[in-house]
Amino acid sequence: MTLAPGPLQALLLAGPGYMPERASSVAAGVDHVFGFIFWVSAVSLALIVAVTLVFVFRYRARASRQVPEASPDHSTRLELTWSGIPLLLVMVMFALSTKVYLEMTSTPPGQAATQVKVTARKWSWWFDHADGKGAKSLHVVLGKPVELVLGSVDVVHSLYVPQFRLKQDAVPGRYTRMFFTPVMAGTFPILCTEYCGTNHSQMLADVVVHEDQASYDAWAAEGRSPALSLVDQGRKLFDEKGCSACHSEDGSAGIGPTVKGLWGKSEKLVGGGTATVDENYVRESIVAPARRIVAGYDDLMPPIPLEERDMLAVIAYLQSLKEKP
Amino acid sequence: MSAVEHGAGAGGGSYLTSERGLRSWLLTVDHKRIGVMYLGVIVGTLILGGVFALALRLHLWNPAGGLVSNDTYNKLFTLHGAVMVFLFVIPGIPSALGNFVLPLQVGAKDVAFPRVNLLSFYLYLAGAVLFLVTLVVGGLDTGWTLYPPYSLEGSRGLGILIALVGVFLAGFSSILTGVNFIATIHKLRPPDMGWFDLPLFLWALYATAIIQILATPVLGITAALGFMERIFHLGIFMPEYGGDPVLFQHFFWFYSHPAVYIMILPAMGIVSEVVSVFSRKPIFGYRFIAMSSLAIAVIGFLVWGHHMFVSGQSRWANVIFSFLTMLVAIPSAIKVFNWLATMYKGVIILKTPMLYVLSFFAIFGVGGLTGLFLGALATDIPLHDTYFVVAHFHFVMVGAVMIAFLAGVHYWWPKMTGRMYDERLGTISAVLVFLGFNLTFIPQFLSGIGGMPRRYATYAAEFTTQNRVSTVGAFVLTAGLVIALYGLLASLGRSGRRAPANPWGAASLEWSAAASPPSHHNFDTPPRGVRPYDFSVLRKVSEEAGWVNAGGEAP
Amino acid sequence: MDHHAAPPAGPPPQAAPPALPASVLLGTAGALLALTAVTVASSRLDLGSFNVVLALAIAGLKASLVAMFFMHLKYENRFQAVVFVSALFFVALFIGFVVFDTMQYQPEVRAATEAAAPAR
Amino acid sequence: MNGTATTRPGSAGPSPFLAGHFRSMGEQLDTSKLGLWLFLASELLFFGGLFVAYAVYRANHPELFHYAHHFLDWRMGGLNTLVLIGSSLTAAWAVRSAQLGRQGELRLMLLATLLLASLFLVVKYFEYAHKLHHGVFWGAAYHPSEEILASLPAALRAAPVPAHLGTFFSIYFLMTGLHGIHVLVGMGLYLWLIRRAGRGHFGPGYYVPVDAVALYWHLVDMIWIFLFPLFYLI
Repeated sequence: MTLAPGPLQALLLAGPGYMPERASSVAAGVDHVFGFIFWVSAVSLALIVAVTLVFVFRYRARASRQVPEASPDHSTRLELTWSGIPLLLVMVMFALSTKVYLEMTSTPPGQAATQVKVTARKWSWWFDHADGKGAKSLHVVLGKPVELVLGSVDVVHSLYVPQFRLKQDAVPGRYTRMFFTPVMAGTFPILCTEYCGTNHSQMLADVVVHEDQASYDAWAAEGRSPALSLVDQGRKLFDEKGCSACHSEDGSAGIGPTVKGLWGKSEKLVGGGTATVDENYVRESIVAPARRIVAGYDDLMPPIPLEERDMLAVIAYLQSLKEKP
Repeated sequence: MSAVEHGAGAGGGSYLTSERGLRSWLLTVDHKRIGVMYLGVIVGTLILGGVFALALRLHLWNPAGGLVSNDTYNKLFTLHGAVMVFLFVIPGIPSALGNFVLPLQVGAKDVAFPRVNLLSFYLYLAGAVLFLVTLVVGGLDTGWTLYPPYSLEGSRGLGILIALVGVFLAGFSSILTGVNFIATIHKLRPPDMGWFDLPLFLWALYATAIIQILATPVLGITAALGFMERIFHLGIFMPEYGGDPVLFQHFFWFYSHPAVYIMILPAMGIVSEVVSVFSRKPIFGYRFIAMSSLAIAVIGFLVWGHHMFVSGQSRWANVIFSFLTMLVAIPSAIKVFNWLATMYKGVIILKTPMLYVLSFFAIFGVGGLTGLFLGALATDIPLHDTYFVVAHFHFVMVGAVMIAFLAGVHYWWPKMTGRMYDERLGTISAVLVFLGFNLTFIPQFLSGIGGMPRRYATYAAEFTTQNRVSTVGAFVLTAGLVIALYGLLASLGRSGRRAPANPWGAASLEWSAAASPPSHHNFDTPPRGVRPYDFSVLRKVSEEAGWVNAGGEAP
Repeated sequence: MDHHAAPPAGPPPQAAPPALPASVLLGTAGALLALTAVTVASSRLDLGSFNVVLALAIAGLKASLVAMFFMHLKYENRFQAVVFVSALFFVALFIGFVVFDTMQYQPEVRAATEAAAPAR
Repeated sequence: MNGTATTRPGSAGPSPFLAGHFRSMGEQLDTSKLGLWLFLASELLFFGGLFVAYAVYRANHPELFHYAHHFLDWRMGGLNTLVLIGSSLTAAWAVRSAQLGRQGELRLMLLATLLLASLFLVVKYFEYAHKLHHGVFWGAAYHPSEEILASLPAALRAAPVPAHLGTFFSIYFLMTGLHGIHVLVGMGLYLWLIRRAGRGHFGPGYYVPVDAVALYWHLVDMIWIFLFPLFYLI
C-alpha cells in the first residue's frame, strides 16, 4: 500500500484499536485494508441504525398517526443507486486487499529468502533452520526475508503469528509456504489455529526476531558443544521433539504413558499380549507407534523419524529413568 | 394419500382438534401438524445446543479453563456446533415455519407431496437421535467441520461414524423439503396468483429450496465418503493412503457455504413479511427483494473457497473466490435498504415481531459487514480461525437467523395455536435477546482482532475481560430466550387470549383467508390470489376481533 | 407496482405430452447402440488426451438423447429442462473449480511425497 | 381442466388415485413430474461429488488410471451398456403402453425392464467377484494376487507400479457401487409397478408412477453411459 502519510493514514491505522503490534513488513498494509473496511462498515452501520431509529421515532403508530402517508412502493433509480454504491465500495476493497495479499504470499522482488522447514505435530512445532539447527522456536533476523516450508506429520495444523498478520495451514502429505520479513525485533507468539485435538490450545511456540545476524549466529552456535552427555542430550531431545507434551517425566498421567520408571516394565497391549519396554520396543514405538500400543491409550502418536545418534540418546535417557529396584 | 384421508377432518374444527390421539399426530400428513412437530423438536435441539454453549462460556471464564478437561471442552464445542448447525439453524425456519406457512400462503391444501414431507420429518428426527447417540458412545471431538485427517484417524470409534450417518439423514430430510417446496410453489397456486403475487417469504423459501436441492446432496456424498474412508481407507481424503485432505474441505464447503444461505434466506423472508405488515405499507421494491433472493442463492454457490484462504488452496483460486465473495454482499445490501425504505412514511407498530426485526437490522448489519473483512484476502489471513470469525458467524447464524426465527414464531404463533402470546413478555424478551446477544459477541470481535484463535480450551490472560463479558452476555441472552419461550407457552394455558383470524392486519392468504388456527383443509373455499402487501382493503375492528376485509365480511 | 400486470399468472396445468411413437423410441435406442459402438472403436485409436474429450463428447450426446426422448424432456414444460441443466451446470462448476485448484498445488504434494519416499 | 381423463377406464366419478390436495389428475401428473425432476437434479449433484473425486485424481494422477484400467474388462462393461440401453427402451415403452392403455404390453415391458436390470447386476456380480477374489480391493486394502498380475499385458508388468493404486479402485467401487445400489432400488420399484399393473391400476388417466420410475431409471442409465468410457475405455 502506498498511501501518503498523514491524517488519512492515521485514521486507517486507528481502526477499532486492539490490534497487535505490527512486526512484519506486510502488517501495516493489512491494517490499512482493515482500516478502510472498518470505516466503510462503521459508517454503513451507523447509517442503518440511525435511519431505523429516526423512522421508528417519526413514524411510530400513535393516536395522531393511524394511516400511512402516500409514498412510492418502488423506485428503480434509488434501488440501482444503493446497489451500485456498495458494488463500487466492495470492488475497491477487493482491489486493495488483493494487492496486499499478493505481497503477503511472496518474497519481495530481488531478495532471496532464508528457508526454514517447519514440522507440525500434535502438539508442538519444530523448526529446521537453514544452517541445520533445529529448534522448538523459530529464529529469524530483523529485515531479512524468510520463507517457511510447512509440513505436518499427523493432522492439519496452522501456524499463526498475530503480530505478523500471517497464517498458513500445515497439511499432511504436502508442503505449504509462508513468506514474511520481520521489521521489529523481539519475541512473538506462534499459535496453532487449525483445530488439532486435545492440546490444540497449548500448541504454542515463539518466533524470535534477532536484532542482527551476529545475535542470530550466537544463538545458532549455542548447544553445539559436544559436552553434553548422551543422557542429557536425550533429555533435551525428549523436550524438543515434543515427546514431553504427552509423556510425562515425573510419573503424572498424560496422553501417553509416563516415561518415569517405564524402562524394563512389561506392558499390556491393546488387542492382547504384552511387550517389555526394551530398546527394540522403544525404537519401534518411535518409528511406527501404531504397531503396538499400550492398553488404555489411543493410537494418537505420529511417527517421529530420528537420526541414529538421537535415537540412542533418547534410549539412554529413558534407561536413566528406570525404576530403582 | 387418498381423498378419503383428506376428507376426514371436514367440519372437525381446527387442524389441531380435527383428529385426536398420538397416532393422528405421528402419522399425520398434514403440513401444519408436521410443521408443529418440527417446531417442537427444533426448539429441543436449540435448548440442547444452548446448554452446551453455556458450559463452554463458563469454562472460558478463566484463561486456564478449569471447568472441564480439554477433551471435554472439545467435545462440547463440537456438539454445540453440530447440533446448532445441522439440527437447529438449517432446518429451523424452512422446516418448522416454512412447512406450516408455505401452503397457507400459496393458497393450497397441503404441500405437493405430503407423505414425502412426513418422511422428511422422520429422517430429520433420526438424524437428531443419532447425534444424541454420539453423546452416549463417548462424544465426538472433531469440530462440526469434520476436517480429516483428524476426524477420520484410525483411533476413532463409533462416534464419528454415527455422526456422519446423522448428517447424511438430516441432509436428505432437507433435500426432500426443498423438492416439496419448489413443486408446491410452482404447481399449487390458485390460478390467478402470479409469480409476483407471492409473498416474499415464499420467494425466500423458493431460493432456499434451490440450494437445498443442489447443494445438500454434496453434503450427503461427503458424509458417505468420510464414512467409507474411515472404514475402508479409500485414499481419497486421508494422506496416509494417498488422499488429499484439502479435497475434503472443498467438498465440505461446497455444501456448507451455501448452507449459510439456507439459513439466512428464509430469515430475510420473515423480515420482509413483518416489516411490511407492521409498517402498514407495501414492501418497498418487491421485485428487487425477490430477485436478490435468487441472486444470493446462485452466487452463494460460487464462494465456498473463501473458507479455505489459508488451507493450502492455491493463490489464484483464493483471488477468484475473494472476488466472487465480494459480489454476494450486494443483494444483501439491497434488501436492507429496501426494508428501511418500507418503513419510510409508514405507521410503525412496535409489537414483538417488529421489535425482533428492528434488532435484526442492526445485528444483520454487523454480521454482513464483518463478512467483508473475511471475504477480503489481506484481512482474512490474520482473522481466519480467530474469535473474529466466531463472532461474525454468530452474528449471522444466531443473531440474524435466530432473531428472525423468533420474529416468525411470534408472528405466526396466533395462526399456529389460535392464541395470542403475552405482548409484555414478548417485548421484554426481544430487548433482553438483543442486549444479551451483543454483550456476548461484540467482545469476541475484539478478542479475534487481538489474535485469539477459536476452539481454544485455554487462552492468553490478555483476553480475560472480553471472555468474561461474553460469558455474562450469554446468560442475559439465555434469560431473554427463556422468557420468550415462557411467554409463548403460557398463552396455551387457560389465561391465553384467543387469536382472531387476522390479528396483525396482514393481507397474505394465511391471515386473510384462513381461520386461526386453520381448519384441516386450510381454506373453506378455494382462495383467490391476492396482493400480499395491499393493506388498503383491511379495516381494524378491535384489538380482540382483529382485522377484516373492508367489505365487512370476516375472512 | 401493478401485480396484476405481472406475467404468467397462476400455474395452468399443462397438457401431458402424448404417448411417444414407437419409431422415436426405437430410433433413440438404435442411435444409442450405434454410439456405444463408436465410443468403443474410438478408444482403440491413440489420440492422446483427446481420447477422453471424445469419449465424454459421445457420452454427452448419448445422455442428451436419453434425456430428450426417453425422458421426453423435449416435449415437457421447459422448466424441467432448466432444472436439469442447472444441476449439470453446478456439477461442472464444482468439478472445474476443484480440478483447477488441486492442479495448482500438486507440485507441493509431489515434493512432499518424494521427500518422504527415501525414509520408507 | 384439461384433456386428461380424470377417471379410470370403466369407472365413474373422480379417480381413486387423485390425492385430495390436487385439483385434477393433470395437476397431479404435472406436479409429480416436476418433483421427480427436482429429485433427479439432486441425484446429479450426489453422483457429482464422486465425479469430482474422479476428475481430481484423473487430472493429478493419470498414471493410476492408465495402469489400473487393465484390470477391467471392457467387454463386460460394454455388455452392461447394451443391457441398460435395452432396459431404458423397455422402460420408455412401458410408459407408452400405459398411456395407450395396453395392459398386456405394459406388464410385458415392466417385466422386461426388471429382467434386464437383474441381468446387469449378474454381470456386475461376476466382475466384482473376480476382482475381490484376486485381492483387487479399494484403497489400502489393494493386494492383488500373482495370478491377476500375470494376466496383465507384458508391457505393463514391466513398468513400475504407481503408488496408491488402490485409490483408483476406491473410486471404481464407489461409483459403480453407488450406481449398483440405484439399480437395486430401481428393481424394487419395478417389482412394485408390476404388482400394481397386475391389478390394472394404470391407464391413460393415471400413469404417474410408471412415468416417474421410468425417469429415475433413465437417469441410472445415463450415469452408466458416463461410467463406461471413464473406467473401461481409458
